Amino acid sequence: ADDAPLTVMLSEPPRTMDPADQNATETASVLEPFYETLLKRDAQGTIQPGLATSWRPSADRLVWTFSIRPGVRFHDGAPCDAAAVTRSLQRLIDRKVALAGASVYRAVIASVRQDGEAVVVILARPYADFLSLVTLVQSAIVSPIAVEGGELSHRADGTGPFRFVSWRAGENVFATRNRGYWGVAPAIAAIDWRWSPEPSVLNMALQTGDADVVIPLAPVFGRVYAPGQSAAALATVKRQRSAALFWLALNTRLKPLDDARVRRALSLAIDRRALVTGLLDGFGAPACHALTPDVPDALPCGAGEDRARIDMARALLKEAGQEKGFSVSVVVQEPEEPIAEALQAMWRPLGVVLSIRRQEAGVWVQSAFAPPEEKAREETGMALTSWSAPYVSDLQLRPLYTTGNSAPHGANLGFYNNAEIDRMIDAAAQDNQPASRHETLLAIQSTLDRDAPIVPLFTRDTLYGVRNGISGIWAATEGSIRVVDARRAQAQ
Amino acid sequence: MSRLLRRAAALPLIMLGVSAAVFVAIHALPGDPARLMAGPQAPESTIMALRVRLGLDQPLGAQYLHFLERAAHGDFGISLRDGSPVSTVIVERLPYSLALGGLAYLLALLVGVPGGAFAAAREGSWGDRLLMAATLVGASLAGFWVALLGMEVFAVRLRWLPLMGAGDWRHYVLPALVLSLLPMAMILRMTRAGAREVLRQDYIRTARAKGLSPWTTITRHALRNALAPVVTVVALNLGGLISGAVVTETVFDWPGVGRLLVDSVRYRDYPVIQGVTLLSVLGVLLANLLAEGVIARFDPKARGA
Amino acid sequence: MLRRLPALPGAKEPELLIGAVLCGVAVLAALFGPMLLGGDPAAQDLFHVLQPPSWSHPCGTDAFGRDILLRLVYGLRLTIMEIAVSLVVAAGVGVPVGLCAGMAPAWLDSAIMTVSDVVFAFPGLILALLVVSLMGPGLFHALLAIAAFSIPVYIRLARNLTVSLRHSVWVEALQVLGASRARILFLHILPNAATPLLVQATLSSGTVVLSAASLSFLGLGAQPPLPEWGTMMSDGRNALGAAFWPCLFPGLAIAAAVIGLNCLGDGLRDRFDSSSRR
Amino acid sequence: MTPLLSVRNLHVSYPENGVFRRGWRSIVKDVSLTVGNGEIVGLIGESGSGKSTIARAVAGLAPVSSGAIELTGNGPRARQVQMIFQDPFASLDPRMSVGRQIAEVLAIHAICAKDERRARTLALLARVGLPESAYDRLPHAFSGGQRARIGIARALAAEPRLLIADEATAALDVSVQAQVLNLLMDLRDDLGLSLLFITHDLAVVGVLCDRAVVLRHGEIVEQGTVAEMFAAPQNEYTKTLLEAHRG
Amino acid sequence: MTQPALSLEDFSVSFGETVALERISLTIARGETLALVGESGSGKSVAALSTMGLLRGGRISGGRALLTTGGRTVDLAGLSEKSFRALRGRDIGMIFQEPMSALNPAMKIGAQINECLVLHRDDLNTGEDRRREAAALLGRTGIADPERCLSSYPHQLSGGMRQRVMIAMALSATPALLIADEPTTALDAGTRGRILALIRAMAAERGTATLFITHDFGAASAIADRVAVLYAGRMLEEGPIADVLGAPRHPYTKGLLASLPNRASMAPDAHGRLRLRGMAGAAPAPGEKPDGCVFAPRCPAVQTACMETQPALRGVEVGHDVACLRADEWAVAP
Ligand SMILES: Nc1ncnc2c1ncn2[C@@H]1O[C@H](COP(=O)(O)OP(=O)(O)OP(=O)(O)O)[C@@H](O)[C@H]1O
Ligand SMILES: Nc1ncnc2c1ncn2[C@@H]1O[C@H](COP(=O)(O)OP(=O)(O)OP(=O)(O)O)[C@@H](O)[C@H]1O
Ligand SMILES: [Mg+2]
Ligand SMILES: [Mg+2]
Repeated sequence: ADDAPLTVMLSEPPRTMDPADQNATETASVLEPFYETLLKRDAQGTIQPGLATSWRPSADRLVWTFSIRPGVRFHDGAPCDAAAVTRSLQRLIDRKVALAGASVYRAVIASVRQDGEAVVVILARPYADFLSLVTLVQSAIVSPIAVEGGELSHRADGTGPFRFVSWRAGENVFATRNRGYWGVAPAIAAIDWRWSPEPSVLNMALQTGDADVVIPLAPVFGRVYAPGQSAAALATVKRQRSAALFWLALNTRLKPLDDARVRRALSLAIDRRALVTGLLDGFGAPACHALTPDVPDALPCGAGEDRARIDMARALLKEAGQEKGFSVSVVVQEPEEPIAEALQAMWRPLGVVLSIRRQEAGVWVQSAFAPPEEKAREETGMALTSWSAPYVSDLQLRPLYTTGNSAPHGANLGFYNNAEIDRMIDAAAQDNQPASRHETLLAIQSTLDRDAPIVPLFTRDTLYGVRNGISGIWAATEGSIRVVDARRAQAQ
Repeated sequence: MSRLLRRAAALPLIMLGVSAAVFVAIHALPGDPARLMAGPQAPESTIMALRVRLGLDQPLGAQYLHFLERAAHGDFGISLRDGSPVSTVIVERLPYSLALGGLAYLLALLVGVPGGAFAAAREGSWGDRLLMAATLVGASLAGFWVALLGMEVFAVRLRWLPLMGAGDWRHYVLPALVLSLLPMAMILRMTRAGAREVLRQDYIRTARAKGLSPWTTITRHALRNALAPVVTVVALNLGGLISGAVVTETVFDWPGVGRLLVDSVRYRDYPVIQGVTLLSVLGVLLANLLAEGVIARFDPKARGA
Repeated sequence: MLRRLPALPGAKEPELLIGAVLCGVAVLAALFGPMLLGGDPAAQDLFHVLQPPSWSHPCGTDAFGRDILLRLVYGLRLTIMEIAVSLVVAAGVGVPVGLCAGMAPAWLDSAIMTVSDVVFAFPGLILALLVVSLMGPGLFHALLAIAAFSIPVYIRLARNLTVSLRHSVWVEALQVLGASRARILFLHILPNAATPLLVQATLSSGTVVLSAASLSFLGLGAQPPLPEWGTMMSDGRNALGAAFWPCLFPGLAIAAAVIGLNCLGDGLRDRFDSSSRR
Repeated sequence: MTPLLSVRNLHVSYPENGVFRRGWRSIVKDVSLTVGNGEIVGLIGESGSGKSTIARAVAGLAPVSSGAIELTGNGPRARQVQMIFQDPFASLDPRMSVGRQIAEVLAIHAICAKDERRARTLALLARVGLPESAYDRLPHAFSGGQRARIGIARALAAEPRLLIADEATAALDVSVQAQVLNLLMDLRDDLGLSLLFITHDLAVVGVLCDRAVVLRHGEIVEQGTVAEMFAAPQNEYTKTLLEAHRG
Repeated sequence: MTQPALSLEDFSVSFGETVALERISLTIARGETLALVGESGSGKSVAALSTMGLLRGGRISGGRALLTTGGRTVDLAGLSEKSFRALRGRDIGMIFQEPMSALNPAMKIGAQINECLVLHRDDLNTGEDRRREAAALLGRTGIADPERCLSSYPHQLSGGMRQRVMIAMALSATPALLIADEPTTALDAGTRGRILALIRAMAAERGTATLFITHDFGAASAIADRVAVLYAGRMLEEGPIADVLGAPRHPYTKGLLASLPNRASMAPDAHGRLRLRGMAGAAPAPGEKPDGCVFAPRCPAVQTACMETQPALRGVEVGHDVACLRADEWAVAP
């Protein structure tokens, strides 16, 4: 019956209950049902009204006015009116509060004020993807009472269709249906979030029914649930094209990677299709350029671009005087290590010896975000990682390529420094004209292809398993799971 | 006894020293909690602001003094991750770890000591050989391997036991078994080795001359003198229960301190790491003190001296 | 009179036979295996990953399409080195320190033991991370971390054994004879305390390989593509449920190595003991 | 001439564990005795009277509560005083061959060159009537009397000036005992070895000792030359001892 | 004659290839005490231990050892460990030679004695009874403060006290056969007399047969009815104690008696110093025994024949056997 809680198993526990103070996909999944944003995206990716019923920009697109849905209440009973929304957004951009997930908002939004039943957001500069920003869970509207009490970090309190019941550290997060929800009441009575870092345990949990939904399911298990297999009777595996881009940042200050030809050669030698086939069991797509396919302005992979082009790579290396090859090291976290290992083998024919430093997350941030001198000392040539910033091209470009974001200040881990690129990224972010913006973005991508400060590898689909008989589950492009619309097939 | 009391009295002082060492050591761990929280996209300004918020911008000495000051009032800080007090976080998990670990060690002792005694009594027999082979296998299998296999067989295939999580007694079976495997092998072998040694002593001959059964001879005469190394090793690991069952707890999704530690390390949640480490140190020190008392009971000569 | 036929070698001590055979095979394989088998243990074939065992790949292929058997054979040397290094370091430091603590005056004994307890009480994970930060990553440092973590066990074991032996009449006799503490400790107490120490050492040889594996995720263990058994096994577990072989075969190899080593150790000790006792 | 060993006002107590408190039990009370150069002193007395305790105190093994133990010679105590333990088996390292245990003493005190050690050990073994084959065997494989002889050989290896023999011949049959007693007398006559000889066998005292000290309940009740004491014991207890001996 | 309590017939024991006891035959009747004397290392303890089934590293390689108890006769030579266990302590009691190592160092004396009482004394039901009995037993062996002794650990006792603890344990039951391996070596003359009286009383009152291993001829003549002389694993002489000690027929026995420490019997050596007479040489190491008589190499009256044939044990008088070719000569010329 639908009284039984829906058990959802993730690969890691939530880090906090405060939506603005985190950046993790798993945490976003858990928080999603508790909170609502001004706007939201549906399963097709279309922007829909959320807590805001309508919105309207000023002519210069710097001032945005949102009309707030009337009659909505937080789980604690407080009204979610324009005042509450304003306070929630003001908190988001408050430098003193220093929320971990708020940096982009602080950069874009200058101020927020209440205007009767509406909320007015004033931008510091034009930002084409602003509406996308207010669909992200970081911008969810939180209860002023919970903020006041300082307990938001371990007690969720929003307006969402589910209300927070408990978070037993190490065990589960429990959520029940919010009876006072303004929208369509969810079909399931409760959600039980659990987690396990072991991919094979997730798979087993799906088979035993300990979990109704598991996400992410490792690609190898796709075949376990293939039609005809016995496990197919128990559960179904679904895939969602995802914006999770995996890339390799090259240290542009370290010899011989300071030569763009060398960097390009490395990129050319990579067989991206083999990566997708071998490592992802086909659940992904080769990424050949800076932007991911979910962005309308992305350059697609051209014919043959997803295969290794060793001869071209050799030629380039020769040109750069590196035909004998060289040694270089990459820092990588445990989950992404296999990618590095595959690259290691792909570059061997070039004489490039890749030494892999597999690191635990904490150590990795230390070495990946190290300043140039330190990287030179440690001879850190590359850093391998991924993230997803769906729809927002600016978030896919600015942190990675702009000079101002050079490590340790930001995620430009290879210290790429190109004034032209900086300018073009700014221009694209502020440009509200789709056509000219498209041009700029294409120019950016081809410049980046030439300079190759970063080697894009692939995007990985989100794979998740759902027990048969449960419907309404979907995954968002950024990889989080949406379970509020879930329902169980009625028992026979 | 008085020697032990004296050592117990020195414990607070030792813990003070240890806390300083732990403090320094933990803050020397590579990694930055602020960066980990903010995620890779975050710019430096966010990181700096977070550091200030978390109190990580102060000099280490000041942080330590602050820690001591609060610790004096029983406040061991606030988790960087979710803002709950460290003591609450640990107290929530501790019973789970103690229950699982205690059960595992109980099991290990209940099987290991009699098993070792049996093997020693029947030295060279097939029973002995079988047990010895079993211990070797037990000691050379990775915990996660056995755990995953056990889950696959008993939970997925046979459906006899729950897959994971904590709950009723059935939830304890698999994790406790897995956790007890290595100590069981260790205890069994140590007991056997010790008993074998003792069985050669003349006083065993006396015991047999009295007409005692082999079993009584072993349990009453040999074991006492053979168990000292077992007690030593068990005590050492007992303290480690608090943080030692990381793999088992992770695989079985057991809400114990071991996983808390792993998670805290992953996010560089310094106050929690610190709390767990101090607790673990205290546990080991206490367990060893206890063990020394027990060994002294076994060895009257060492006591009299 | 008819003499009994000479017993088959090893019939009385099957441990010794098994141990010698396993260890012998291992050493031979480590020496000549790579030469005989040829092939490249790092050669990948991403289009044929996780192939089940077959004639061309007797142990199947791993997540990169590499031949598991080949990697196991190449990894043998690493394994041998791992066990040797960590045992030598852990026992080599721990046992002497423990012996000395057992004979030392009470205050020094307490001091040594407290320090050692504290080190041991440090969760292994944190200790290992500290090692990375102090010494940088690498297999050798991983081994040092593992060894550092097991030193206190040897210290305590050796110390307690010493304490229980030092009051025996024969140790007193040695004191009267004017034997130095060092002589008493290393020439007399050590051999008499050897059995439990040996049990500890041989049993932990297996855990060494496994700990090396668990440390590899800290970036401390062997770095890819080194075919280190523990790492192979722990990487292989991620596919358990879809493919058993990448985890099973390294696991079996580790178990066999441990069993061989233990049998050899036990057998040798038995033989030594019984021949000298008769 | 100053005596080789002089024990003055020796007190020895052992801790006694009660349930709540720890008391001390006095075992040896105010014992003073001397052993001169080349002198053989018999220490006799009831079992449990503290003979072994005195011996252990002289050898540096028992906790001396008060009093003085002085040796006139110089050099390490081990070179001057050696002891043969009451329980020979317990005093041998169970895992080292008998020959090596004796040779070890030679090594400790650098008594002879390395390559001579084996020969010298064999000579010592022969002197106490043990065959060469004893060298490589463990203590375990010897009879009680043989073990006693090993203990004697080992003590002699250090070439001490004073030998404390705690019932060294009790486990020996009379013929070996005779050999050992002769050996001890030879050593005394040849090398000037002094001997503190603890025994229950008054016949041995009569044959071997120059003087005798009679101990009872930890106190000396009588001491004097053997001839005088045997002829005319002063103390009641000594009288009963001698009577029991004569049967 | 009734069946003797213990009778060894051609009893042999070997350690691997070396023979420690060679075809020993002797009998002990109910209530009788046999003293076993002989060179140290001659196999006395081996004989005792193999009769108890407690030999380590060796095995009974021939002969029989018949024990009669409660009208039943069993051959100890082929007995299973299980049947042996039923006999030990209750039917055969043993006092071990080395009292320090024979007591469990980690157990209080009281507990160690209590074990025997629990096993073999059905008349004592409560712990209190047993404790009282244990104290009484210790008191009878002459220990001054039995209560303190009961709550001590072995290392806190003197050698003589430990030996008496062993004796008390052996005397706690009423065995048909008591084996006492040098039970009085660590005892002063007074205490020794007391112990001998105890053993004698037990033999007289309860008909216990006693195998009394000793070096002490004084003790032997005080307690034993008969004596057997062992040398290098062979029996050389056996007979009533008065006969053997009064008129020894074997040169070895004679030599032993002459070795007794006694100022009067001392003789000057080569340097003119007074020495005990004793016997020159040493017993042959096991495995290096000569072909003929084992004592021949040390025998002052050796003849060529002695080196060739091994003399058998033969009766020279009623109940007095000697294994010497020239036994008859010694009867006339001592
Ligand atoms: N476990 C053994 N292995 C080999 N030889 C042994 C063993 N035990 C005893 N022996 C040998 O057997 C012989 C007889 O030993 P046993 O202990 O019976 O002598 P004993 O007559 O009791 O001497 P003592 O009067 O000195 O106690 C000795 O030569 C001894 O070396
Ligand atoms: N470690 C100890 N702790 C307590 N009491 C002890 C200890 N050692 C000896 N004693 C006690 O000291 C007393 C004297 O013992 P000691 O061994 O000196 O006697 P002894 O004269 O050698 O007797 P024996 O002739 O029986 O060997 C005994 O009553 C014994 O119980
Ligand atoms: Mg004594
Ligand atoms: Mg004997």
